[in-house]
Amino acid sequence: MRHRVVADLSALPLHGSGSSSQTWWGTLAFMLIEGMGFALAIGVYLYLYSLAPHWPIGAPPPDPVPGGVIALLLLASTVPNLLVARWAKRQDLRRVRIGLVIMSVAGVLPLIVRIWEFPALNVSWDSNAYGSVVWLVLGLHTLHMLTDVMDTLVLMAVMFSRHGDNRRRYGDVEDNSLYWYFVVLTWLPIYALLYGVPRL
Amino acid sequence: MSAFLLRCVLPLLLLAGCSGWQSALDPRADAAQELHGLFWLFTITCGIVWAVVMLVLAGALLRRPAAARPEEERGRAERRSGRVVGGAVAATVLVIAGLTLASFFATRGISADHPEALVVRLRGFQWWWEVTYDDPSPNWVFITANELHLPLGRPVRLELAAADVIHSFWVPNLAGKQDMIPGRDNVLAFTPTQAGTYRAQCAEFCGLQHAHMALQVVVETPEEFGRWRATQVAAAAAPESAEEVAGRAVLEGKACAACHTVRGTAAAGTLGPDLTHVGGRRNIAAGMLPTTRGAMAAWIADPQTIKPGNNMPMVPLSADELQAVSAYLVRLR
Amino acid sequence: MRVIPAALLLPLILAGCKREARETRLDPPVAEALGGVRVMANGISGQPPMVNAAQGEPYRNNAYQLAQGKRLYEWFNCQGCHADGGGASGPALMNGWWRYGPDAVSIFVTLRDGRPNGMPSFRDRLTTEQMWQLTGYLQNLGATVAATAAPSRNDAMQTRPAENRAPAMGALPVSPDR
Amino acid sequence: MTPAERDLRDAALEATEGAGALERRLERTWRTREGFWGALSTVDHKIIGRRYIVTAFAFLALGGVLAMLMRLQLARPESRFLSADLYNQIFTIHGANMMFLFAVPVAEAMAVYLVPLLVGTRNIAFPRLGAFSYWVYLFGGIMLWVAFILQTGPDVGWFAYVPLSGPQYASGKRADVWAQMITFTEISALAVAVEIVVTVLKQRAPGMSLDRIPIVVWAMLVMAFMIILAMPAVVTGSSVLIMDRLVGTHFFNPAEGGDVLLWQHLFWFFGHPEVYIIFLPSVGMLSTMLPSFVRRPIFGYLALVMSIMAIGVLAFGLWVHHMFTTGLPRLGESFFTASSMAIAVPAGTQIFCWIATIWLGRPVFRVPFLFILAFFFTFVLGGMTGVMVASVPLDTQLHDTYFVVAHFHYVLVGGAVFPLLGAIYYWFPKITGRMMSERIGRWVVGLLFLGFNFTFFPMHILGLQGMPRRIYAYPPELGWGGMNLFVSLCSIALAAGFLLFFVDAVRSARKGPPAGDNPWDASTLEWATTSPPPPYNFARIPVVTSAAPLWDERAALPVASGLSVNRRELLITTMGTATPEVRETSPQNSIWPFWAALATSVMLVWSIFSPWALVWASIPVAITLIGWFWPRGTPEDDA
Amino acid sequence: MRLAALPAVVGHSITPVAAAVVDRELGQPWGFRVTGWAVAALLAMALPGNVGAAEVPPAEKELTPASVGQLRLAFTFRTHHPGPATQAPLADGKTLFLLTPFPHTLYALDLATPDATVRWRYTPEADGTARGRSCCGEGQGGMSLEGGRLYVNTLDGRTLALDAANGAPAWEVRTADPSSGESLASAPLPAGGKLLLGNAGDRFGVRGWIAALDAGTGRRLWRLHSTGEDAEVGIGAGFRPLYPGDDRADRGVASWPPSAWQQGGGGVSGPILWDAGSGLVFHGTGHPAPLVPDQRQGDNRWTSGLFARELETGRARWFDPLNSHDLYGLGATASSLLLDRDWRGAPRRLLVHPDANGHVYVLDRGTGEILSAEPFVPVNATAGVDLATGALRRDESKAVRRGRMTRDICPASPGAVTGASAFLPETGLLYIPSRRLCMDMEARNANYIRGTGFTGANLRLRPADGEGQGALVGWDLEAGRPAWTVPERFPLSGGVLATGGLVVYGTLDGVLKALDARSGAVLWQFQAASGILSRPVAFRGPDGHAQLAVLAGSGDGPEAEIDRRDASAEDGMGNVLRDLPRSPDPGVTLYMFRLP
Repeated sequence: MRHRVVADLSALPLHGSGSSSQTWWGTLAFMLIEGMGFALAIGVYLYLYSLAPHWPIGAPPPDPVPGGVIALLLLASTVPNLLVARWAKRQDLRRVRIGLVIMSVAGVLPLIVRIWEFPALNVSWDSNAYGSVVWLVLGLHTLHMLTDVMDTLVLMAVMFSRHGDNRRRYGDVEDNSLYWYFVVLTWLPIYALLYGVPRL
Repeated sequence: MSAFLLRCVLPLLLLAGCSGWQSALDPRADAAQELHGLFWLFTITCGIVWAVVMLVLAGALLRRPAAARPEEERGRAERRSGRVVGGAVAATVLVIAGLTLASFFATRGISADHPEALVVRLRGFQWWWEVTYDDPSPNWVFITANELHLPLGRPVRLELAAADVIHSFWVPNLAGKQDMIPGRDNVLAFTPTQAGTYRAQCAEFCGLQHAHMALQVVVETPEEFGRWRATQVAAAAAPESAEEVAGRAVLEGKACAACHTVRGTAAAGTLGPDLTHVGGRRNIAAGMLPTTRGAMAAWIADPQTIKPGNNMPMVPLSADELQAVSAYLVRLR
Repeated sequence: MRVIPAALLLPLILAGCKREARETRLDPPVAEALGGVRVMANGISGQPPMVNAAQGEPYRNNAYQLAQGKRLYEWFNCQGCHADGGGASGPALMNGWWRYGPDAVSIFVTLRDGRPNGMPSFRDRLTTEQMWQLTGYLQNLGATVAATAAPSRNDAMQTRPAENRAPAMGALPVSPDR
Repeated sequence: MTPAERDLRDAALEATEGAGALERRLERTWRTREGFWGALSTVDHKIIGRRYIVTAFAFLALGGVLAMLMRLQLARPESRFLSADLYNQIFTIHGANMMFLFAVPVAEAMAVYLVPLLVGTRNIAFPRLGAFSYWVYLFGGIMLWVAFILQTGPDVGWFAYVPLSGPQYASGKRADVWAQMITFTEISALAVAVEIVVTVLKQRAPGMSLDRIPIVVWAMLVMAFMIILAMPAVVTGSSVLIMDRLVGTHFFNPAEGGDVLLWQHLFWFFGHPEVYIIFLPSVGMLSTMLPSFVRRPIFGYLALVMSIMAIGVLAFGLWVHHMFTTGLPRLGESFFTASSMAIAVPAGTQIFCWIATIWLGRPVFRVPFLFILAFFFTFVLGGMTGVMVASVPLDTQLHDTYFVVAHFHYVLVGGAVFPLLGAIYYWFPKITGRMMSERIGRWVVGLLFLGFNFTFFPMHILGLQGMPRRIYAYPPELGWGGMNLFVSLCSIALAAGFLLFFVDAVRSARKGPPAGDNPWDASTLEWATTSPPPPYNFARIPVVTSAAPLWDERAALPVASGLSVNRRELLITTMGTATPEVRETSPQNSIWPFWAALATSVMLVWSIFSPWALVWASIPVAITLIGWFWPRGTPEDDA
Repeated sequence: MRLAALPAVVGHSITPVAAAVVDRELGQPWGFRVTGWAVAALLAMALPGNVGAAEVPPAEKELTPASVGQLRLAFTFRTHHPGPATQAPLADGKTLFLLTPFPHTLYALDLATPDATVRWRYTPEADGTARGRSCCGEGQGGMSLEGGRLYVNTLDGRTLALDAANGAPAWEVRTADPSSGESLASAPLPAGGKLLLGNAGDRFGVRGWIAALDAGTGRRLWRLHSTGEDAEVGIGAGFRPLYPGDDRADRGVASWPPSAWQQGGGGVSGPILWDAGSGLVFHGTGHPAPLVPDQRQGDNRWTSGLFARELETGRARWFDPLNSHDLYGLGATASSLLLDRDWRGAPRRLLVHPDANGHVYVLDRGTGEILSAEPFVPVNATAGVDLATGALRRDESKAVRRGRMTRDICPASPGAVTGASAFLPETGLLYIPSRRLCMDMEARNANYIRGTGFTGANLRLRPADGEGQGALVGWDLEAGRPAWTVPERFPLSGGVLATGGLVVYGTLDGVLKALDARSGAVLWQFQAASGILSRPVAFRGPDGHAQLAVLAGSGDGPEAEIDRRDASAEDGMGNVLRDLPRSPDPGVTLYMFRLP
């Protein structure tokens, strides 16, 4: 088929950020998938809750302290998270490196606290359906924290490598920051669910 | 066109002629009757809709529009088509709404529960049915298996439960199906309106022998039912011949007694069907074999060939023992 | 390149076939041969029938047979006396301690003939095949390492980790005197 | 590499290097390396899409063999041809295979192949994810079939209802194989869905505003969103099923506060949308093919797009109609009756629009169009029986009988497979550069149409006569024998049709007459490039000026120049109006998606046997993923 | 915690006595003595750092709150028998009789000698299969002493009479058949020249009975069942039904599904009481079999209730269905007391029965009329007793159905009380050794195979809300409420001894305690080397000093073979006894204490 050139795209910038970046949309799509996963896990929780004559089943309500500490840690981590995204937008390599180190620590800390959160549920996954579902919900969130922390660590390594100073990498840092918000934001309703519902 | 006839009219004729002892098209109880009416309402409505669509499609295909038409005429045709499509969509909405209402009222008509209903508890096992007739006085409560007797014209309330996995109780001639679900209770209510023998079959896949899990429903006059019930409550008949006495000894002394109950003997196992009146039932092995002495012997001799994977083991018996025990069992009427 | 996956696959195929096959019917001669255990004079241990080994010890390794054993364990009232960890009137069977020996022949003979301290004989209640199924299951129940074919938990009250989670090793602490 | 080379654009190229230089340069940039490793590392959506399609059809053939075995078994009452155990495995694998290894993947496969071409871009978004997705899908399918050969084939039905599939009643690893096969399929489906969403939203050719998107692309987009929203439900379900079986959780154990119906809710919350995930792409393909054969644009573009979206939304509101006999509260059931029937309205709207298109056009009776006609006949009939099973009271008679078997085969084969086969005939020339045989094609349509209807129509009656589904044998005295024998005989015609189709496809791929760029004189963008398309799809990105660009710009296709030729580069446009936004690089070929898929597969298979797999086998998964994402210093990475 | 805070002394009383104990090995298969040193060492292991000093009051010969602190361990007698010791020793001044668990050995210890030599020993023939028949905290046979004769019930179903002086057997009869699951759990009751005894075996689907033997010859005089037709139950003209419905004929058949009564349980496994004044005997009947209620719809007469029968013929006078259609396998075999005292202002002849269902029943024993029934432990399965019908007000949410799990049923099977209670007229208090346990119960299908368990339930016990899994309840009979309770860490299984203003009982973790009968304050305690499941006994020794004897031995040695990781082990006790310390010396040991 014959062509006639009607436009020239050479003047367009290379790589966009935000909604003109593919990875941003990809991250959003994965957040949708995983958000659906969380919604379903919460749905399972509420479904079993609606069936049970007593809730929690055969266990005292979970101890909210470790989870609360995690909530505080996660909320606090949004500050460096915000900054690191801003620095990435400015393509400030030095600050982005520092920010990623902070974010790695901020990601690992709640994971460490989580070691105490599982026992604080006061029930084992194989005790009854209540135990199963709280372990499921908490495990799912832990998995997301774990993967994002891994992601942050790898990204940090990349930023310290010779590949670091690159617009794509900065875009990745921004998307990683976006995903961390997702991890933080999903924790709040889950926290309310896990520790609030058994006390209703 | 002949293809059309062949493919649409012929099956309809087939349908109309469909009757049988396990057929949704041969209703013998109020619930099935209601569903039967609804079925034809839906079938006829949908058939008409389908035929109309196909006719219009045929028209569209057979039409020979002018090769080139002026622009404005084409535009008119588009607009006209738009109106027709809009109208068709509106008609669809109306038909759908009508059918929804019809099924809603049918549901209301069926689910009426009668306070004086005969209560029968049914439990689905892999792969047979336990039938318990409830009664206010406990010594009139009895258990049988794979056969349900119902008095004609009396409302019945079947309480459905599962002993292991999900089963589904379905007597097409009498009512729609209802699942038996572990941990949940379901109820099926209907009133048989015609005497006869109907077949029920498990309709939810329940493992290896899902195919061989049938139950017979005998709808009989209240008098017959009362007689049957009195027979069932009684303990098993005492053996008469020497062979039957030997048969009872086999039943009590061999593995049979560990799983089956024959009231009036030492056999009081509860894992398999209650055999107190097994000889009076039409079938054994959940509808697989007739209750004859030969079939009984064949079944006892090699249940795993007849119904592979079922929970009845192959108990090694001598030929005499097999003879005796099958003779005894078919006598238990 | 192509040989390696094939070589990996072959043992898998053999293992898989045995572990997952469902033999619902045992030929009567085989069943009879399976009853031919030879027991030592004290009633403990002995020689299993050759046919069991020839068949690849299905009652120990086959998931279906083990599941049957688990079903029979409950159906034939083993649980009533023994629970799993010892009932009101029978010893524990999950702790790996066996009064009359842990091997298949001993357990089989226990089931078939009973034992003097109250264990009844199931000779006329179970078939040979069923006794082997139970034997295999009991060996898994008291195993320290869970077999891949071991059954999972029942849809029932949770009382202990299921067989496929190696109860005798257990998530719970074992007191030193065991 | 000189700075000038790094930023070589096609605008100036032909002036400096002469004609054909553009294509040469692009070819070098986008090509797939040759040899074994090159084949494993390709990220070209066409190659992956082709593999996907071929693999899916291979699974279709295998599933068909199982179907024939079942028909052989059911031809006679109380037949002993297959044992109960084998039959249960066969019908389970037939269902699971057709749904999870054929129907959904083939829809994705068509999307992977067609969507970038239809929207005028050079490669799909996240092409490495596409490669990963394919390998995971392939390994999952192999796992299921190998398990079947090892007598470990799932035997709990494709729906795997607990407690039959639960820890107590499904001994061994059969049910786990089913559950992990689901996980494999879901991972690959979700990956493709993300790719499709981003490709459609951000990579459309300039000028392809929302109202100019081909309907098939709309359908694929809605399908992708449905996958994203529905598949997590079954992943959740199958994961907790495995957890129940392996680590002793109690989600489905009523004794410990679990519930067996929870499984059905989770499964059908996915399972019903699944039907539309299969159906919508076919509808889209049909809508896109139809104009080529009636020689006019589709009638009611907006109505069709809205219908597709409406189906996508409504599909999530009617999962309970698979559970009408479980004894749920009456009021809820009535609601689901209404919603289930409501879906007939958008479906009907589509039918009416297509008929209007035909009415207003001049039909050309080529093979794809014949498939479309077969679709009308069967799908509308299946839709009518769908209305019947949507009614709660009627469903209590029809549920789990052969009536339902007939119904969903009418909907799925009539509604999805017939258009799909039409689509294969239609796009085959684009994919291979050769035409399929028109003569054999007519035989295929004829055999399939008659074979299908004669096979499945009697099943309606069998169901009404009381024949339940999933039985491996039936007693002779019920009188189902004659009709079953008839069905089994007719299924041979159906199988022959498929066989002929495969023969034609294989033969035509080698010896078919060359097709040329646009053999059907179609209007959409994929026909603007060569057949088969070059690795870069379009030498210059087309600029879209109407909904039927190739019909409205017959003289010369407007295109845009200026993308790099020595670096994989795409054009990103805005979501609504498709205005060019930025240039974006597209990743190079990589072997890492293959390794990652392999590592993931090892993890999933291992986790059938031990929960520790998730700990230990996640290490290679992490390593391969790092290898995948670690910048290599290629122009695409470092630009 | 509680132990350490108390002034009572443990162990310090041992050393002086230990010197007096002769270190002598008897070389008997089950019994030999240990030195005081060994005991001290065992105690040191079992209860470290618990020795305190206390004021020693002047010596007295009576066991009183004042003197109890001076109790000294006189000697111990180890039988090395591994089983659970549930039968209290008997003393007749000069001789102490000791019956070990199955396989039984009967010891007669001479109290006149300082080291209590074995005067004679008797080992009845034992049928080993009976070992698998004892269950669920029921006893293992028992003995009683009357007119110089010792009557013994063995677990394996023999009843025998021995000369108490020399152990010479007088007669032996087979009364129960262990092959069907039947056993004898309690002691025979000598009453008016007859010997009354009942069978146990509810868990095996054994039909319960009570029988009377001729005490002189062992000949069976009558035997009447707890289920079946009226003639077999002993219901006739003399029977005065208490509630409407029970006046109908053959309730023992008609209140069961067809044939179910044949495996219906209702064993008479608890103590039997005789009221010589009225010539009536009273006994409870065990729970109906199987545990799963769906397999035995109906009221399940005459199980789980109290019978009054005429001694001469065994004919029933009245029956109180305490746990009609017993849902939880409780039975009504817990021990009762016959009291003649004022009740709400009028003198009455009472029968006081703390029942497994958690209520103290006060009955008029002449008519069977229930005067009061009040709960003494946390109860949620029922909301009290309707005095007009005698029926429990059941909570529907705690109903048990096949295939379902019912959670948090209080009290748990086998009941809120299993050991014997005691009463002191001077305090007006009834001392109930209670079990504060709840359970999750899952009813399953029960399959009847003769001689195997016929239960159909999974049980998983758990502590009730509040402190402790057990408690000694000081129950104010008149007020119908506890005057005080002493919480115990583990459920109380043995009986209570009330004497001279003291309440003495042992616990599962092996502590023998003496409380002030008025206040419940712990005055004295002693750590035994094994758990105590039997009732302590007090008597005056040949030297005129008060003596206290208790048999320790919880049967949790290696022979018990209970794996407590299984929550359903021991009928669900596995779940609550996980942290019960293992006994340093699990064998059956007699501890004899003496006031100096």
